[in-house]
Amino acid sequence: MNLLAMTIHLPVPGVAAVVTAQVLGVLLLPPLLMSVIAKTKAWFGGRDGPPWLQPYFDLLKLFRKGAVYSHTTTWVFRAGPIVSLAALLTATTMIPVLGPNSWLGFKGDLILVAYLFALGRMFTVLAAMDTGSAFEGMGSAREVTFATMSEPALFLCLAVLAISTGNLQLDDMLGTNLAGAWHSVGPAMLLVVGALFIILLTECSRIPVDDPLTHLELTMIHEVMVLDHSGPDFAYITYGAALKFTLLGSLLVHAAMPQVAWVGLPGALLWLAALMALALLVGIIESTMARLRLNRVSLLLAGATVLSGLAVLLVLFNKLA
Amino acid sequence: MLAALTHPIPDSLHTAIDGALVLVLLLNLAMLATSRLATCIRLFSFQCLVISVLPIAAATASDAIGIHGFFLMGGTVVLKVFLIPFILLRVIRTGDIQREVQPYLGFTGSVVVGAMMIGGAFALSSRLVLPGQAMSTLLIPVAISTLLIGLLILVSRYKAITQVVGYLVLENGIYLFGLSLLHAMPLLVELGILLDVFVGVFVMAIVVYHIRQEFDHMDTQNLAPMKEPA
Amino acid sequence: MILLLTVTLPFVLLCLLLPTSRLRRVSLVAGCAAHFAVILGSWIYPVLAVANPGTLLALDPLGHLFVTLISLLFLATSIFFVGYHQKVLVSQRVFLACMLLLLASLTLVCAAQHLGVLWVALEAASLAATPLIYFRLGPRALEATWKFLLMNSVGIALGLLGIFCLGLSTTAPAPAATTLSATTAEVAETAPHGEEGIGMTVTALREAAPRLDIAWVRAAFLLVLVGFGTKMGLAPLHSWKPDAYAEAPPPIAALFAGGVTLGAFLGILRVFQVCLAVGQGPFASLWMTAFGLLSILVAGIFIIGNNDYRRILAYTSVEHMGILVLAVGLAGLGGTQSSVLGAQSSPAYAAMLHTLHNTLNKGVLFFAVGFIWRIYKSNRISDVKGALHHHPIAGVIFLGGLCATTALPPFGMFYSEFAIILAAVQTHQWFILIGFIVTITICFVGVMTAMLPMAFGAPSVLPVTEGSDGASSSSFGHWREPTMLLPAAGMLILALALSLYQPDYVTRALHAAADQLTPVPVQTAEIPAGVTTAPDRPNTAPAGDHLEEGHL
Amino acid sequence: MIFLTSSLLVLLAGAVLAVLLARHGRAGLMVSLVAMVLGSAGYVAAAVGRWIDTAAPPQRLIWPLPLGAPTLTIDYLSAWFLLTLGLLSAVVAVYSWSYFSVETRSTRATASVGAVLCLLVASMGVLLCAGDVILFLVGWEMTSLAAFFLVGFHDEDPAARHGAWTYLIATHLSSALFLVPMFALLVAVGGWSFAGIGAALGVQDSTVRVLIFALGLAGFGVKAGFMPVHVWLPLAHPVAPTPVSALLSGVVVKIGIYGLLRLLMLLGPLPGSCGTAMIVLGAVSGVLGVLYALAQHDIKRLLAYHTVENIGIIGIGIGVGMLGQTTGHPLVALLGYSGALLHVLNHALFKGLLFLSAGAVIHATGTGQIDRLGGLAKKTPLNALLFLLAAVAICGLPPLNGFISEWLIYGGLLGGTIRLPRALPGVAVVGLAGLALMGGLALACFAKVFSVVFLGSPREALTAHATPRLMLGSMSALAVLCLLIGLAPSVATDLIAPGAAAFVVTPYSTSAASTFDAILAPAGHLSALLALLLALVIILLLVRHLMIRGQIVITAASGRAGTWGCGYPALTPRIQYTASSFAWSLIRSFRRLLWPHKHLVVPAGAFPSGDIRAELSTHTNDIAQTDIFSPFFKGAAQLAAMIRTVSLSGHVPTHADAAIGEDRGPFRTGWYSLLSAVRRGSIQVCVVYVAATLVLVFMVETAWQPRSGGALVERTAPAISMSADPSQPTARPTATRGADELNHVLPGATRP
Repeated sequence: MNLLAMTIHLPVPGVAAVVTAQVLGVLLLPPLLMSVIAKTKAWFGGRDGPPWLQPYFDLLKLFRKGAVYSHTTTWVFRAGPIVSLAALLTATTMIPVLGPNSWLGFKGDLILVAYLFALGRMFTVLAAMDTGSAFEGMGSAREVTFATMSEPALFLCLAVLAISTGNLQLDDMLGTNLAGAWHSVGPAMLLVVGALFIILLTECSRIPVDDPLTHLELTMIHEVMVLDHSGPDFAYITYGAALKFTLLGSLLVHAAMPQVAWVGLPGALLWLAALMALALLVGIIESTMARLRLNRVSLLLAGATVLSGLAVLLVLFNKLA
Repeated sequence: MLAALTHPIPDSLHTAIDGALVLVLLLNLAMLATSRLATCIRLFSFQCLVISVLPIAAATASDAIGIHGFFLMGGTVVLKVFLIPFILLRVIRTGDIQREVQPYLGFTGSVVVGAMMIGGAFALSSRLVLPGQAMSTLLIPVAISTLLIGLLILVSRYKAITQVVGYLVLENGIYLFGLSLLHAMPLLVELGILLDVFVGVFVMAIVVYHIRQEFDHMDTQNLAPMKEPA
Repeated sequence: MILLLTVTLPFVLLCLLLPTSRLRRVSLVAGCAAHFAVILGSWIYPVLAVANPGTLLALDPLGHLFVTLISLLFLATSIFFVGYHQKVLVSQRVFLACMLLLLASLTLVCAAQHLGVLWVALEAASLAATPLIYFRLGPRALEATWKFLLMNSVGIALGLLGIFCLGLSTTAPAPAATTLSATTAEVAETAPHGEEGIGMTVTALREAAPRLDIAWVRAAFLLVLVGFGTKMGLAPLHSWKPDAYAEAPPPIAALFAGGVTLGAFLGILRVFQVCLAVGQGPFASLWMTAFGLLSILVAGIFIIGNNDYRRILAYTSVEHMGILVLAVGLAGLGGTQSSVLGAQSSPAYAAMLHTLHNTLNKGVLFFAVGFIWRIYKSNRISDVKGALHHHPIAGVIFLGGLCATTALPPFGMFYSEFAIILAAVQTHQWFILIGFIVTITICFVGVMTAMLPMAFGAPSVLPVTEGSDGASSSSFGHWREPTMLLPAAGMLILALALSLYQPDYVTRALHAAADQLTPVPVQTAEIPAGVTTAPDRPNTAPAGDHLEEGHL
Repeated sequence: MIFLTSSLLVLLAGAVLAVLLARHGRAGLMVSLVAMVLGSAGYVAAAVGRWIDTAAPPQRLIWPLPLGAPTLTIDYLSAWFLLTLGLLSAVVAVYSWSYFSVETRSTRATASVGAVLCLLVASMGVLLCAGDVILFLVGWEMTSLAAFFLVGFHDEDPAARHGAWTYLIATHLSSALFLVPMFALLVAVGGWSFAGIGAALGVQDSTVRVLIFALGLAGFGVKAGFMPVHVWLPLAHPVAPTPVSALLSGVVVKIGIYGLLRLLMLLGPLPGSCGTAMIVLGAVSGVLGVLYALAQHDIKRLLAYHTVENIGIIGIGIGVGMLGQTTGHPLVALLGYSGALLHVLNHALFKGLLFLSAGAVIHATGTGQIDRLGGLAKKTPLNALLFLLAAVAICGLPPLNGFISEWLIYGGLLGGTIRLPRALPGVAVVGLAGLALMGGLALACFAKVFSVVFLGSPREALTAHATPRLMLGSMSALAVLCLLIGLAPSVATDLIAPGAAAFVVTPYSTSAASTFDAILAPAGHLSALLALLLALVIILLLVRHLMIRGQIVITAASGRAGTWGCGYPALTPRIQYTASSFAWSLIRSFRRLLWPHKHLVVPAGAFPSGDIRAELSTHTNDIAQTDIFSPFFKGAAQLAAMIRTVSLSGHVPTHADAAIGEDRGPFRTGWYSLLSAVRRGSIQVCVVYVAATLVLVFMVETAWQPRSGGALVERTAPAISMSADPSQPTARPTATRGADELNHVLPGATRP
């Protein structure tokens, strides 16, 4: 059976404890990163901000509540958050998080990851459209528009990583394998990291693409799509957004820091720190920049595509030479 | 028979044949010039008479007077000189139309063009090399010009009956041409050809008659309403 | 042989003499049936077809094939005509008798070995066909008749001139050696001199090929091509066709498209055979392909946007005549059997296959149009909508005929046209290839665009007709007559069957006819082997080619 | 083989019986559809038999067609397409029963449609299993013809007639202008049978092979619907009866792909430029196809454009395969070809399902206009689920089958970027970016369709009939297949491997098989992860269920407290976001590709009068149609009319023109009278044609021999030949000359 042949990169001697620690660590971390962003923004705003564990409290509160469903909705509305989160959780197994290797990676998993994100997006959009609200429709339309534009950029970035490492497995394309590429075509790698960062901001609906904290539904993208969700559903959504940030952030961190081996506890701690730093960076950007006008967002995303395309060119040219 | 034709032709006969051929040419021009249908038909009849004498001349040139020539002459005389003109004249009489009015090409113009055609025919046949020896060097040019003038009549006249005459003149040209290979065509076929011409004219006359009935005269200008749509 | 030629004549008399129109129609069918029976018999008992090759009349494979097709078409048409039963304004006696006379004269055309006889028969066919066009009476019919008569007469006169030229070519004296190229000189040396004149039969001319004067043969071919081409309806000599087809009743038009034109085609083929024998195949082929391509192109141009479906049918006939001469032309250009493909793709075979299916398809299509015309009483396409709903069977036959005539598979013309294209590829005639493909595509688009709306769509309002039975004022009373359906459906089924399953004897008959149109070596038997090394000598035919024994 | 032949016989018998039973109620339809199901089952059996009995030889039929006896053969490629055909047509047959038995048309019409369906399936079977050129072409054209009649089934509708006409003309133009000459070239090179052609082509020089490929791409591309020549698809698909649309999009279009693959198999490795062209063509078709789809308002038309997109994806796969083949990288080639092949089946399944589901929507509501629909998920929940599954599949999202084939193609592209030499990785990157863009756009498009049609509340008061059980049952079968392939991709890849491998290594051997199994092995990992995905969905569902503990409030249907309207209390269904608005932001972004039109009616003045209603609508024309094909056909018709009427301006000279007047001199008068005579086709002019032709022929004949001074004088003048060299003696044996040149242009063309 093929399952047996799978390359499961578990630490050999035992150990369920380590595995459990890894899984729990990854699963528990995301809300904290949101907290880091919130705290940063509060600091820039001269406020104290919510407590560090506020995101966890929110999730717990939501889980304890019941749910309200509009009579216009169908099962699609209820399936939306579940499928989105399930897709993200599945993607978690293929992205190197705590450690140099992913848990269930295989050759060609990068495409599955990208498409799992898309699956989640599809169901979020459908759930939003199920309410029949014009606002949520507007948000959905923007979501798919910007996702469409960021998709080529993502794939071009992945192509750069694949070409530079000669690998089609996500964890093998990152980390130390990239060291040579950073050495020979550093500029291309910089471009990739830049593009990945823009993609991260887009996918996670952060400023300058989207403002998660705005109160004007007409200008929202992600937040307006989930207006009608409540209770555990909304908890799934909130948690999913944070998890997505963690996953893309981890990807970015692994791509940007090829010298680090990410092994053992030091590796884990370094990873934690890097993600915190990334969250800090996002928080700083959110505090210092305003949201772009919607039609400028396409320009930003086109820019990301161009950046990654340029990176591809550089890498290919390097290979030819 | 081939040997017979290659036999040198006596001078006097030669002159006679040439004279007959020139007469044919002149008759052609006359047909082009006349506006009266009856005259035209009579001219044609006379032309046929002249032409039908030629095989006899050709036959006498050879050692023996071939039965071939006699039959051909007889057939031509009966059909072309008498029967066909008779039919056509009858159609004219019942048709109550005497003249070709306003042809595409005027009568003078027709004669001029006809003369040019004769010139062309001579020029063309000067370049032709006739295998074997024809009864006269004039035969081929006269045949071609008769043919061309027949076509000219066919094309430039409105009256159906004139077109029939034109066609017959064309046929005469071919007949003259055919005289150059009297031997190759068995008699049966020659007569068949003549008969076909006759029946053809007969049918044409019937159709012409119908044209008269339909339009009260035989002007083909009334035919041909707009055909192909834009 | 004699039986074949004369079998229809008693029925001609019957048609003229019998008192009631019903009996006369029966005798028409009987005449055609008798003729067809004799034809069938001649395939089974070859003695009925065989005659001495040297004689004036003999059915060689080519003529045999053609006369069979013509006879079949006449039989179907005669049956169809019984049902068609329109108020005949022209004297019906003459009309029916002319049909039989036409059959008889076309039989003579096919059987004629002597070119003079051929000409006489063709002229007779023209004359017998003339009253058939003048069926509907009225000025337009008259014009069509007059045009047909005059153009055909002129054409046929030119044909006669051409035959005379061919005759002249036989009287060539022994020419001086200096004016000759090596080929003719050598041929002349080997040919016996001083013989009696060569007969005008095809066989005799082919046998005497080395002694023929090539220039006159070429002139003869051109004259015959233009002359008989007029009768066949090649562009730009086709102008009588649209008028005649639009005025003659559709079944009669079928006779023209599938029968009379074949006679003229055969006339051209006879002279083409002589051209092949004297090594002038490429020359003749050039002109034939040129006329063929031009015909298809002109047909296409005149089909596009035409609103008269019977005129469109006339142009499809022009198109198919063009395809026929094009195919034969390719045969002369050297498209002989290829070593890879075998004989079944040679252009001559394609031409014969196309002839076969042209006749069948024309029957189908014109009969179907006969139905449509009876229902709608209009030649205009814009008046005809939804034939498929008015009359499903006729509609299906019409669509079948349409597909067949535009060479869609599984109909046989597809195969023949593919073989033509293949031949063009094999002989590297790229211009012909492109020209052929483009022009038939234009025709296809034109025909389909114009004619498909006739079959489909919401049915248009029918004109109220005075039904013979008084009560039914719609046209639906007539078409139920099985005598109309039988030949139409029969021809369609036959065409389809022969396309899907071509029995061996049909293949053999087509091949035998095609072999007569394939370039053969010129007198290889008579020329010493040593002399044939001249580079420009007509070469020996590929292996497996039937020589003179291919015919007769 | 026995399955195949008996299937064909059953289908033909079904067609004939249907026609015979046309007057007996629905018996004709029933018989033909039963025959179709049986025939399809036979196809599947024949295809499966290919994998079981791997040594089945080609079978020559003793069945003389006019150009010789044809050969039937099933190789892995045929078998794969046969499987696709059998699966979809069986489902469509069952669906057709519910669809056509509620048709208002006569039983005669429905019986005939059944018969033509049988013929369509039969001719496609013939085409797929043809072992030689003739049978292939016959199957090809008969497929077109049968499909034409089916598209025109609703012939009372002018749009249907136009669609059918466009289809017929497009498909015939493609085959006449490109395929027939291409096959003629092939036959001239290697004889009738594909086996012989394949052997002979191997030694041909690459120019010839590229030429053949170009012709084949043009010809097959029209049928497949690659971008500039796709115009028939959006015209024919929407107007056809739904089962026919499903078949058209699912399999008829695919035979273009089959033809292309068959040709590639014969041609062997081609220069890199061909693969490049293929990828670029695929990317352009895909992106433009999905963009046009996004701009559509009619659901079936939208699906038709998605067919163009998916053909583009297949094209990219084939292109990758070709590049891998050219450069000798089996991994790249195998991934590309197997992705393309799997996408053929996948697309047949999910696009068939989409069309059938859309048909059920139209059946239920009577309209296919997306913006008039809404909220159907409540009325036809199962249909909504099926549509959603198919939509997820067509967007290439896991865990459905569309993802698997796209995954393979992505793998090929990424592998290509890594492994291909020279500039070819750049080509792969283009394909990669195109495919990614397509994925995003397809998601947008199907989010739009599904949500506007099925979600929210109804936009108009349309009565929604229940969907017949048979329809739902047949569609469910397709959905199950989609899920099956999605969750157990290795089953499909195992079947494909021999077919795809045939491009890389022929003959396919067991040793090669193990190599390729290794390459395709990750497909097994997908199963595990997709299973994990499903498990997670279930776990999350359970968690939510446990946490909520029944505390669910569903807002009242009174509308007072429905969807949160951001403070606006009077939400109505008309306020919902429409499909047009949903797509507009994307369309606007790509407006320089799509050139959308916007119609805006604005009420004027401070107090607009009541008779002007504000209105905003958008539509997008197909550029290929409006700017290429329509003008071309119009221009051609105009040119023909100009030639016919002998006039440049269309001015028809009248009799009045043909008389000397105040403003006309003799020359113009003469010219007019000549024109008038020509146009009237007067008898004199007709005779002039004959005479002029004769003169012209002789003049040309004389003029073409300048050295000999006239044809009639020079007795032995060389005959005119088509050869460019006038000095070439014509008496030269043409047969051998042809062969010589054949050898020159197509070396190896004539062999002993």
